[in-house]
Amino acid sequence: MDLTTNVTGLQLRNPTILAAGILGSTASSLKRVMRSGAGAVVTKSIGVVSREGHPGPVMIKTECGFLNAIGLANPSYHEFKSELEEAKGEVPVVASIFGRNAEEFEEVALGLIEAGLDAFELNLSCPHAEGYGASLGEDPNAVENITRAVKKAVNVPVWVKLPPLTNIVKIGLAAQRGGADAVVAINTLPAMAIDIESRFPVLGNISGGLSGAAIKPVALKCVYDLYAVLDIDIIGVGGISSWRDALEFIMAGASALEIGSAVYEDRGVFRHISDGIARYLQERGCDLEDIHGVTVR
Amino acid sequence: MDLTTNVTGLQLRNPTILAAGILGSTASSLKRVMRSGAGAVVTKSIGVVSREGHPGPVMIKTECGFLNAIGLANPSYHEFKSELEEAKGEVPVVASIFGRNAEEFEEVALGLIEAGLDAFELNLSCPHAEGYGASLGEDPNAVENITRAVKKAVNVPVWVKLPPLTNIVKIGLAAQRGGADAVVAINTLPAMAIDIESRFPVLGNISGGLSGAAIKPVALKCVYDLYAVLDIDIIGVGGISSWRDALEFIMAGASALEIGSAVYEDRGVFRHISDGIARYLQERGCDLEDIHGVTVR
Amino acid sequence: MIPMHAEITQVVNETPSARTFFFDSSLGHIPGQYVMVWIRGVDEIPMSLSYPNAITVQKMGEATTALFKLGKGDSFGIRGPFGNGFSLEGNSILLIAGGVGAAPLGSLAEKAKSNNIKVKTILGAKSAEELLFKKRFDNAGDLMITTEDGSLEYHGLATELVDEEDLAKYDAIYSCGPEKMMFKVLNIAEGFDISSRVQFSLQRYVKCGLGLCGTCCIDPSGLRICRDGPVFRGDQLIGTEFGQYMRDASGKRVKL
Amino acid sequence: MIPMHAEITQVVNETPSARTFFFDSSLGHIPGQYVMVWIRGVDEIPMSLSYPNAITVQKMGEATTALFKLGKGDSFGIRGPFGNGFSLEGNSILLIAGGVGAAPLGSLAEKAKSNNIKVKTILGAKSAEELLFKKRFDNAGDLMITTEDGSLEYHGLATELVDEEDLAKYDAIYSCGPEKMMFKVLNIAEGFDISSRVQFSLQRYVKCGLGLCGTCCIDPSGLRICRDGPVFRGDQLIGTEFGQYMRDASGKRVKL
Ligand SMILES: Cc1cc2nc3c(=O)[nH]c(=O)nc-3n(C[C@H](O)[C@H](O)[C@H](O)COP(=O)(O)OP(=O)(O)OC[C@H]3O[C@@H](n4cnc5c(N)ncnc54)[C@H](O)[C@@H]3O)c2cc1C
Ligand SMILES: Cc1cc2nc3c(=O)[nH]c(=O)nc-3n(C[C@H](O)[C@H](O)[C@H](O)COP(=O)(O)OP(=O)(O)OC[C@H]3O[C@@H](n4cnc5c(N)ncnc54)[C@H](O)[C@@H]3O)c2cc1C
Ligand SMILES: Cc1cc2nc3c(=O)[nH]c(=O)nc-3n(C[C@H](O)[C@H](O)[C@H](O)COP(=O)(O)O)c2cc1C
Ligand SMILES: Cc1cc2nc3c(=O)[nH]c(=O)nc-3n(C[C@H](O)[C@H](O)[C@H](O)COP(=O)(O)O)c2cc1C
Ligand code: FES
Ligand code: FES
Repeated sequence: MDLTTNVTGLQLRNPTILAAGILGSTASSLKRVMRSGAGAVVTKSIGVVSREGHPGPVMIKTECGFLNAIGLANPSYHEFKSELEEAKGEVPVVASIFGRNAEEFEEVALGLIEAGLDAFELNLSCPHAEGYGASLGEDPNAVENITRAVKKAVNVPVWVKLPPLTNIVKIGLAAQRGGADAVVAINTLPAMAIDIESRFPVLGNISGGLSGAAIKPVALKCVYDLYAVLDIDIIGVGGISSWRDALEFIMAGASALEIGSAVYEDRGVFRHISDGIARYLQERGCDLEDIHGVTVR
Repeated sequence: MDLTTNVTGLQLRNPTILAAGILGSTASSLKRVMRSGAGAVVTKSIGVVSREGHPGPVMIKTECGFLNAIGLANPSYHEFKSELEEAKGEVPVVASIFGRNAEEFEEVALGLIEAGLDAFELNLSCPHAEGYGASLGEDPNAVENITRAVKKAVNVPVWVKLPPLTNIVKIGLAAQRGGADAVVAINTLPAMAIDIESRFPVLGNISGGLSGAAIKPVALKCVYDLYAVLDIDIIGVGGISSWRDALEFIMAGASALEIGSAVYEDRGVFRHISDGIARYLQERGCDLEDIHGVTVR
Repeated sequence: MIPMHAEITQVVNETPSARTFFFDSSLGHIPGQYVMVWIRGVDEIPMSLSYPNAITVQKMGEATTALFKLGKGDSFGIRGPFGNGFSLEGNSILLIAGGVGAAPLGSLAEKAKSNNIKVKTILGAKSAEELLFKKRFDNAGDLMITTEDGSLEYHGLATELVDEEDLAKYDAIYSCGPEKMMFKVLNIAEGFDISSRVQFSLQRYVKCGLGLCGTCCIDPSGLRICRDGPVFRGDQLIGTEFGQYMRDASGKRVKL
Repeated sequence: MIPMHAEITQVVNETPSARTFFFDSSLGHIPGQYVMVWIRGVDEIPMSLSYPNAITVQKMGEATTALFKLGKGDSFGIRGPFGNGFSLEGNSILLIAGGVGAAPLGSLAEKAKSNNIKVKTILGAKSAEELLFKKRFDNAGDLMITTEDGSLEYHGLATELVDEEDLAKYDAIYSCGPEKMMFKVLNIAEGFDISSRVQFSLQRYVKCGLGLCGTCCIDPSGLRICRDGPVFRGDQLIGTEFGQYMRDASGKRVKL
């Protein structure tokens, strides 16, 4: 069964992609994920200067998912460039980048571009870093301008990662106007937990982002709503852990899928999901195109 | 252990409240919930005219919660008035009401007030009924005006139920400006599921609202953020199913708790939660006031 | 739980107005339990399991009409089984079935027989051709038939035959059918002071099937048809809305 | 899993720089597994379990300093145990511990003894008073001590004693301590061609402990200290970053 997937001009051997911030800090880790079957990998989000991230706990497992507030820890694009060069491998590598404004985004993109990456993903959606991520992603003008600036500066596809806002379609349209080749939906939901013994918030940063099974129905609706309105590719992410989940996202309009938290239960999740999709298609004698967005159109 | 709770002037024997739309359509059902230990009950949301609600499936159980799109089915305030009269019982009864605009809200409130209820809860947050609920709750001006109109019309406390928006604090402030005695956070998150066999959205209404364990960390953060800014009472709701959950919400600033989906696993959840809170307080020799908002202040 | 995909393997025309839809998986269930049947794009409705792998449906309105358009190879969604089901008790039992109310009682009769319980059935319908599961009841024990038009056996209502029975001699009695019929059965049973020995399967608007939405609660107990029921003992129904009124989809009371 | 509440029941000053914090619950664990210790309001850091109900901590920076301020009755949060732990093998084993690296090896020695495995330990530290768990190792079998200042027994580095051992005669070797020491041990073991028989417990920045954030991955295998480790066999470490560099909290490489 052929699962070759074209997303924004990139050829993926299958539609599963490692999500940003999961095992994406080093070349060797990215390559290990490639070997485990991913169709593409996204790096940890990289910025202008190095950041140590928030104090711990930075991540906990909850009943139905995970809470994290890593805090955009990264070694800066200066340091990361060599990792990116080493990361080149069997499948496309997408660099996730963040900044405070269009200039910073442009600086990081230009700083990394020579490393030979395949696409950029703009993190306009991280919910737990003041002045970055979702703080910008909430504002359609900021999204449009940042997207346009990066698009102008580089000659590879640009994906824009969206926060799960009530007005996500508005933000998606802004990204499209800015020239985005794809939107990625969604990042984590703002959330928290409290330790009733000590009465402290559990995350070092007080609050963070909810990922995993808990957010799947929310992410799916975002993809569905975006597909009904946008003309560009949509990459689904949020709580995908099985081939059934993946098929739901494809039927809602996702061209490809990013997978993060599910790596916790199963490092082989990329292969298991693509095998499952292949089996489903084979049994029904159809291909990816036949089911893509079928629930919407 | 005394769990008596004052919320907007109402004396509750304990801080657990039946959430709107759960077993709240008839007097006999509300009374059965009172017998099972709730400190107060909220009715199904009632409107100007009778509505049959959305086609089925109207509700399904998901991995980590429930999806519903009941569609504000209700017999209209004309019919419901007699139920409310009959519902008077051991604990306060709060009437949840909805409308298309301030006039409709006022009409329903005035239509029900003679039945002798204890407070109104304005549903400005249902995510799956065009023109109602969250469609209004997204707009701070609409929230302020509707709240003010109902406040003016009636002489009982008015609670405003908020949608889980990124800008929930802004909406909470609008309710406070309008004269709300409390805000209730949160209603369900917009969400959906797709049946990969038939490729249909599973809910008759295509999408609906996510409730239950999945949304607890999101609801908790909303309560925490609201408590840091508002002066009025906050009632927490979303995924509360154990006394530990309840304590997290109280520490985040909730004066009382509404419980919905957890009734599925345990009809005795109200008693189990208040017993658990009492045990916790007793063991530590403190009372509700000592822990209220302790994580925030 | 997302609805299970059920493919129709066979459609049997039981009577001019009722069809049995067999599907491709068998559900472990207690007779009297029901499933929520999702006719995609139309609606989801409650249906008793008439076999582990079948429902028997009377054409009523939009959803059942859409269901009647489906044939072998078509499919619907299924959630369940839900509800409590009948509790099988004693050595000698009486079944009282009216119309499509026979649906959950057919498999109860068979289960009783295989447990060596003596089964007698009073089966009523408008006319001979409307009698549902005649053969299943016949195979399971004694069968008495009533038709409103007199086209077969006793000419009249099922309750007229019940009136002639010494109900006290049965260890348990099971009834499903039009509520007017069941209400009459309850009154007769009260005369024998055995209302707690009669189990009734009720039909009310069921929407969520999960016991949460509150649509199906009965007055004044607040018991939920969808989860605490659909089967109730007669003593749970005395002095309730049973036989008096029910509610429509909006929650409005409708006189029976 | 929300961190478990652990109340400190006893604090033991093991050495001038290391303290053992006993807490009020015992965790089933394999020696070599670690927990994430949450010093509320400060940070969360990885610590080996030195007993089922204790961690043994060397004062390093912010978090360990804050931990050292806690006493009996105070509390911290604990997630875990995490990681693989040591795999106990054979009939005769050698332990090589440097400084606070003795923390996970103390309970391994005791487990080995109770399994009738012959245990020999080479325990090194800066000075006599910095020797950790001398008594535990002594009770478990043979103990050889080295101090850098010569204040007790052999004057020099632990690896100098290792150099004099016939490593081939041990079924398995376990090492924990400064990476420079462990790297030397690996080189010696390679000389005997038994690197796969040596298990090393590595220390790298561990943030999530869940195997997701990617902070702790080693080059070039991409193996995660926090989940695939912290214990690795020598043959897994040959030709890797081990002994060469590690990464700081931002992911930047730092030469060892
Ligand atoms: C526990 C239970 C078991 C049942 N078992 C069977 C069975 O085995 N065979 C069978 O033919 N019928 C059974 N019914 C009745 C069946 O559910 C209705 O006939 C069906 O829902 C009608 O749907 P419709 O769209 O075709 O009709 P509509 O035009 O929607 O309505 C016709 C009438 O059916 C009833 N009805 C409609 N929707 C519902 C609903 N969601 N829940 C309950 N009643 C409804 C109402 O009284 C309505 O007036 C059962 C009902 C319940 C509650
Ligand atoms: C699996 C494992 C088991 C360990 N077991 C023990 C033990 O039993 N006893 C013991 O005393 N120490 C142990 N450590 C080391 C201990 O985690 C660090 O000493 C501690 O985190 C220092 O924190 P700090 O805030 O006091 O120091 P900081 O001032 O933050 O840092 C001092 C140095 O400690 C290291 N460090 C800091 N934070 C971390 C972190 N989150 N993860 C790993 N290293 C860090 C870095 O090398 C840093 O340069 C273990 C580490 C790991 C990975
Ligand atoms: C530990 C962790 C770190 C993350 N870091 C980033 C990041 O650096 N940049 C980003 O855009 N998203 C980041 N995310 C969000 C994920 O890429 C993804 O959008 C989210 O987790 C939902 O997908 P999932 O449920 O499959 O994990 C992170 C998520 C987790 C759990
Ligand atoms: C079946 C169902 C019906 C609901 N109906 C209403 C309603 O009529 N009005 C309203 O304000 N909220 C309604 N809600 C939302 C709940 O009151 C509550 O805010 C939400 O379910 C989150 O709480 P929970 O996780 O405890 O269920 C409904 C929720 C469910 C599950
Ligand atoms: S149908 Fe929803 S409670 Fe019974
Ligand atoms: S510390 Fe997060 S992956 Fe190891």
